[in-house]
Amino acid sequence: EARTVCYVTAADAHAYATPANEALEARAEELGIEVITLSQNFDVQTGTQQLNTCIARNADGIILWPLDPQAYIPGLARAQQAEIPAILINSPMDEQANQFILSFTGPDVYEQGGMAADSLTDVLGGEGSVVVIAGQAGNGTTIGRVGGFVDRLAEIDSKIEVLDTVNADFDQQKALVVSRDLITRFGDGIDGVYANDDTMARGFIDAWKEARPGEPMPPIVGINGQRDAFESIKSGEMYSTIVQSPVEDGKLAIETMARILDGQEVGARLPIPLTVVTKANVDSVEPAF
Amino acid sequence: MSAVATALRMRGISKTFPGVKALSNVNLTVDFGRVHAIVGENGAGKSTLMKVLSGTYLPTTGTTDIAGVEVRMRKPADAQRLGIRMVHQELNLVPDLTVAENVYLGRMPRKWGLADKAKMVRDAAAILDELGAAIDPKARLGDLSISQQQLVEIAKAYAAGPRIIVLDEPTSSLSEHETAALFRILRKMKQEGIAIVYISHRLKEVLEIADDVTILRDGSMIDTRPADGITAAEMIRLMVGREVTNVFPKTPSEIGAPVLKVAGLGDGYNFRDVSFEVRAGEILGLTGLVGAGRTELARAVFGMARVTEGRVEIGGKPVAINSPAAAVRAGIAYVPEDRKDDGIVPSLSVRENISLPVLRKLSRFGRVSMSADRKLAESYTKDFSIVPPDPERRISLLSGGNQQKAVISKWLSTNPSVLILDEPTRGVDVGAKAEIHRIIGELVAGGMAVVMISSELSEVLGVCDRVVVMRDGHASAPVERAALSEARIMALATGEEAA
Amino acid sequence: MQQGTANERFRSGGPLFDLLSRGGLAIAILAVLIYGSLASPVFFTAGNFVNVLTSMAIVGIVVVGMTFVLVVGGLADLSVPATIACGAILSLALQPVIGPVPAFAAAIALAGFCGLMSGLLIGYVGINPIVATLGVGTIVLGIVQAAVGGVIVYGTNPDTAALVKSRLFGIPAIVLIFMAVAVVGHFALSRSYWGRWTIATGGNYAAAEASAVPVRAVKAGAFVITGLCAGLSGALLGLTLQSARPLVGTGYEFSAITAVVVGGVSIMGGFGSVPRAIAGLVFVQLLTNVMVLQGVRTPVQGFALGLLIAIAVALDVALRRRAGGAL
Amino acid sequence: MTVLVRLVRYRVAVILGLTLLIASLTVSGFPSVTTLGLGLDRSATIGIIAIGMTVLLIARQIDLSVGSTFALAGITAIMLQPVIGIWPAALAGVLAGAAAGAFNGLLSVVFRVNALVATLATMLIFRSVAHWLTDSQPVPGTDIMLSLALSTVHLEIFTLRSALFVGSILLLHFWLTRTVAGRNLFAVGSNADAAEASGIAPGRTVFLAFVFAGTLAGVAGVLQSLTTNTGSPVFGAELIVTVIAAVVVGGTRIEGGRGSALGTLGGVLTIAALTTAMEFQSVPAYIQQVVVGLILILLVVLDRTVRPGPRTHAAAGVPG
Ligand SMILES: Nc1ncnc2c1ncn2[C@@H]1O[C@H](COP(=O)(O)OP(=O)(O)OP(=O)(O)O)[C@@H](O)[C@H]1O
Ligand SMILES: Nc1ncnc2c1ncn2[C@@H]1O[C@H](COP(=O)(O)OP(=O)(O)OP(=O)(O)O)[C@@H](O)[C@H]1O
Ligand SMILES: OC1[C@H](O)CO[C@@H](O)[C@@H]1O
Ligand SMILES: [Mg+2]
Ligand SMILES: [Mg+2]
Repeated sequence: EARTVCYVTAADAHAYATPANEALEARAEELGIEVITLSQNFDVQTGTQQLNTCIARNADGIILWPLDPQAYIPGLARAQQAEIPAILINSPMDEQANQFILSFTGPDVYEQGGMAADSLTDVLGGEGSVVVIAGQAGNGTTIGRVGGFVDRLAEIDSKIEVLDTVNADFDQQKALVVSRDLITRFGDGIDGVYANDDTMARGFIDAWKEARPGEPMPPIVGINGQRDAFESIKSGEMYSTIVQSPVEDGKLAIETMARILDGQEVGARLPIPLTVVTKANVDSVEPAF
Repeated sequence: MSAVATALRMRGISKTFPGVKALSNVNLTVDFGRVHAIVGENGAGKSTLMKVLSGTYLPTTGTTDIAGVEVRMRKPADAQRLGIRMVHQELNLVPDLTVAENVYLGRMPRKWGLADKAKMVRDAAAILDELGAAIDPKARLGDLSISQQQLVEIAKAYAAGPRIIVLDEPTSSLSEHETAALFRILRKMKQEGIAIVYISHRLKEVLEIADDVTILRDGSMIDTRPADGITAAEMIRLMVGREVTNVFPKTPSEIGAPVLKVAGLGDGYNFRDVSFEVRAGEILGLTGLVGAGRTELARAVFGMARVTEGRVEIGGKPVAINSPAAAVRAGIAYVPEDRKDDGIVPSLSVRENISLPVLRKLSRFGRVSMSADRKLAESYTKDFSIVPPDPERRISLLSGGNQQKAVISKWLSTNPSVLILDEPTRGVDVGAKAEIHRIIGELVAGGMAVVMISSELSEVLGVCDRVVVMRDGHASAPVERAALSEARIMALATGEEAA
Repeated sequence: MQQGTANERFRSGGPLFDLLSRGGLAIAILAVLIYGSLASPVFFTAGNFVNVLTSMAIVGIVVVGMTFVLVVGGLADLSVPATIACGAILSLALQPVIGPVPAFAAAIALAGFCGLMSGLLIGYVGINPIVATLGVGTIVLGIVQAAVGGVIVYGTNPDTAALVKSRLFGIPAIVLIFMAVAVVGHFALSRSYWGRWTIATGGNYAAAEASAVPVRAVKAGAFVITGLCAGLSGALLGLTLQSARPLVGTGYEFSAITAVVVGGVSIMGGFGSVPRAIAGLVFVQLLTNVMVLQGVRTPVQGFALGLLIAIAVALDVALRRRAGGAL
Repeated sequence: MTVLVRLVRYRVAVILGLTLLIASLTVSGFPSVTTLGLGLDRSATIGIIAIGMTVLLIARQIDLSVGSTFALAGITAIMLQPVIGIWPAALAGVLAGAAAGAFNGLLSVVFRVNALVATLATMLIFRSVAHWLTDSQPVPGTDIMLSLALSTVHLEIFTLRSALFVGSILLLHFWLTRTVAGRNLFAVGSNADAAEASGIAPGRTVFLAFVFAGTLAGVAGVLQSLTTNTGSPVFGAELIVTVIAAVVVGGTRIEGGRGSALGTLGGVLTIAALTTAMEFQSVPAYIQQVVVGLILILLVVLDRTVRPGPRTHAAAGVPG
């Protein structure tokens, strides 16, 4: 009899989430696991309700992509009561959630923030004014990536100054809109850009080309390692990105769940590999997707 | 009632709207146990005065005493607490509640803190019965015809047991039969000592029911007189400031070939198997009691309501009319019964209202020619002496009679061969009425075929060449002018004489 | 009959209101311009105005359509996010199949068809516009997503993006398209018989119907116009971003309604014009621009915008009542 | 005809019944007490807000800001926890909802701003305040154990909030059909001028309706925040469409004057049942949207086109 896993994903139409979902489902099929995919469309409340569905459906396991560090805790607790094992994929939650989950698979987002800070320090020579285009407010990934960045700068006593941090929800179009505003406000004052993912970096690039056609772009650091980011690095529009493969992300989660269903022990924290890519190594690394 | 006491004394009432001084320095005194009529042309300020009395408007200046005590009413509820009840000219009911709930609106009886529905239904039924209205108290009000709603409105005011009751043109959509029933009630109220203010353009009714008459003209009070000893002609002279000789002038005209023929028309509910024809140069009257189905028939002929049987012919050829646009193409025009709801677009100017049905003809490549548009409006404002004679004025700022003239203008702009007028003079003052009759006379003299729906027998008798009487959705054979009499029409309308 | 004395009873009421309500907005725009110039050196520069115009263009095209909807008494078209998405997704998704230009046209046509669906329900069946456009929007968005497998669609033809981003005399193409749409929309509403029908239908539906105005078609038409406008906006947006996700149009309906309403167009119908709506849009955009330049935080911007809508409409209502007769 | 008319009158019940029947037949594991309990719990948030919305729609008003009010109330209830304690903070959250409703009422009654526009504006305003208060970050509450307690299922069916929802909607039914104030609400929504002329104060009625709707959005928001132990400025952003859909599917008209509490109950349950059933089958969200949208349109069209009794010109007109 096939085992059924309930997968509450962040969204179905998103540059990163779509390939992650596809990878997870494909691997599940190989493993002989049936997956019920429920998309929150980036709405936390929808997600908390979907946990209820997973429990009512009496799934054999739950994989949750949390968009908030706290809100899912009662749902996870209820799952535990119903003896349904749950793990987190991609984004972290607060420590209080740990007692209700068996594992968290996904990138070390805090570390990514630090890597981005290092990268920007390299290209700016340790000083200058930068803007940060962050993901969804309150999202664990956003908190980690911004926190890691700021903490690293403080750690190394950097002279890099953050002009402003704005949320663009991991969305290209929102990034375009906020970038227009940033460019209007700070103009030439922007020496560098840190975007919480490559999708939003693309938004800044578009806004810059629109407002200042022909003028040199400030160096941009992104995360994800998307194919278009690789192109931009080659053409000099972006400085660096951090490869974080959605395929690895999705695969690792379902494989971890499979092991749990088979009764094996799993690690509480299972990271996926990260690689910083700049012009120097762009030709030797494969884009993540 | 022993001694006559003063129910109401209004002194020096003025009311200014932006752009209009509706009332200036009006005095009005009404006694308990008497019917006090207020007459005046359209726009004279009658309704405005009553809205001041019922707390809808605050007067710009002036004072009101009720039973000898000066009062200040800021909202209708204040007036109601003082025992003043108003039957508005425009219907003021709640379509989504039942008839009974409407009758008791604002003062529903309670039982254990809850609305006592059973009592409401019982009491409403009794009052409607007394009014001679066969209306189910549990029916949804919005499903009733306009005239039935008018009766509910009257029942509502009466049921409140008022000290002063104001009726603003209560009979404008009532049949003579229902009017008679209403008058019986009014007399009973008089007996009970209630003060009654009665507004009507039907001077015959005024003479029949009123004890005193106040005449308003252009917002000013002209005179108050006892009804005994005043004649209709005298009232008219005071209202318009000059003599008006013939109220219903019948212009002779040559009657030609049939233009509109209706054969076996029915909508399966409101009217069935209706047949008649109208000839060029003829005014065909269409009369009957309330809810006889005339309006529905006219709307169907004009393509605004569906038919299930029968056909319509224009100039001998059958035409399919499924929209007002198709009716206009076929040469039919329709001046609707309900001016406020169906006649005017209040936010547009007189000009824009008049050219509405012919806009396409005034346009080239989709663009409206402004000069043609203006010319059209100017000619009608002049011909029909619309007051004020400014086509650019928003039509909602005109008085009822002038709005009606604009609506008729609108339809003449389409150059129709058949003009259907549904109660064209309802709520219109004598002066404007005579003028509308003159216009209709000129139109038929010019060869137009006119169907005139009217509930006012004297009007029907006065201007029509032939009359079709409707009863319960069925139409009588046309009665020739020579054979017309009030008694004959009533007999057909009530079913005493088989159609 | 009534002459001389009677005429003194009638003074003009309408024009006073008109002057105030139109002048009010002009003064407000002027005030923002002056404040902006004093407060920020960047504000009064060609570059900044081009930016403002660019960010105005996409929503501006929708504003033109939305004006028709409000004037015809159609309350609001809440399917705009869906029709924008329809335009964006299809203009990109169909590119490899039928070529960029046909894809562009097909995307707009399909958005127009979506408007037609709402229009038929509202005009012919008599469904409330809020419900009809919500329902149709949900359905259309779902179908479009299903058609592309529920994922983001990427552009395959960079030339089209270059075209949309190109400039003529320093003005972005997208802004020129917006201006063209606005001019056509203005003349259609104020000079054509269809426009007069639209105003009449919004002013009094029953009377317009009884005046042989094809009210159902006119009402439906306003939604078709908005569908086409939103489709055009969406297609341009898709080409600009070279990617389209289902939620690309989120929020545009509210921005468009905001502009129209701030422009003094009555949500009750029967009154309004495209220039008014655009003036409302200009005001909102300039104000936002000034706030951005001043570094006002996003939440505060939203707060100010909300307050602005409320104040603008409350003032408008007050003025209208003073000018006499509720419109 | 009469069968059809009857089917149309009870269309919500019919659709709900059909949904449950089809889901039970095709979705394995669907018909169970657990599903019912969790389905009820999921409908509670939408349902509690829908109660307020029903009252507002009957009064011919609308509130687009309920989603923002929902967030604001929740944030208030969480942020004040360390200051004044959990229960006073919860009360403060509900009061914040009432205040938001009062603000809407003020705009539409005193300043005469059309409700659609007024609440569009306050939707932005309240959302901005929520972001401003929290600096756009979700705020955790002080006691996660309370959240766990609040989401316990009692009698195998009811959670606190689903019981509250069902109880309140029955009360609303009674209030709307039996009390004078309830009938007056219909009068105000159907013809405010007539109601006013009869001594009912439409302004007061409408104002209170807004306060009521705001309060209920506040209650829902506070419950949501307590059960998730989070006050978030992004909560409730997607609520409004579902709430309006549920109320309208339940037969309440946006044009005012008509509506019922039991209808809303039916509408809320129908949407919850549909969503749950489709989620059970892993139907993608966008297909779910299509189904809900189609049912919304179908029911409204039925309501429009099949009407009991004859057509009269008083009733047959297409509203403007
Ligand atoms: N709310 C208003 N705003 C502006 N003008 C008004 C308003 N109400 C009435 N008027 C104007 O005041 C004048 C008096 O109107 P009123 O309705 O009192 O006349 P009336 O005597 O009742 O006429 P009718 O016989 O046609 O009912 C008219 O010129 C009318 O246009
Ligand atoms: N049994 C009935 N129950 C309810 N309404 C009825 C009934 N019979 C007739 N009616 C009403 O009568 C109306 C049909 O008559 P219509 O309005 O065409 O009458 P009319 O002769 O023009 O009279 P008026 O215009 O004075 O009401 C319909 O609107 C319908 O509501
Ligand atoms: O990097 C990404 C993505 O782009 C958006 O969602 C985040 O959670 C992922 O980790
Ligand atoms: Mg009057
Ligand atoms: Mg009639």
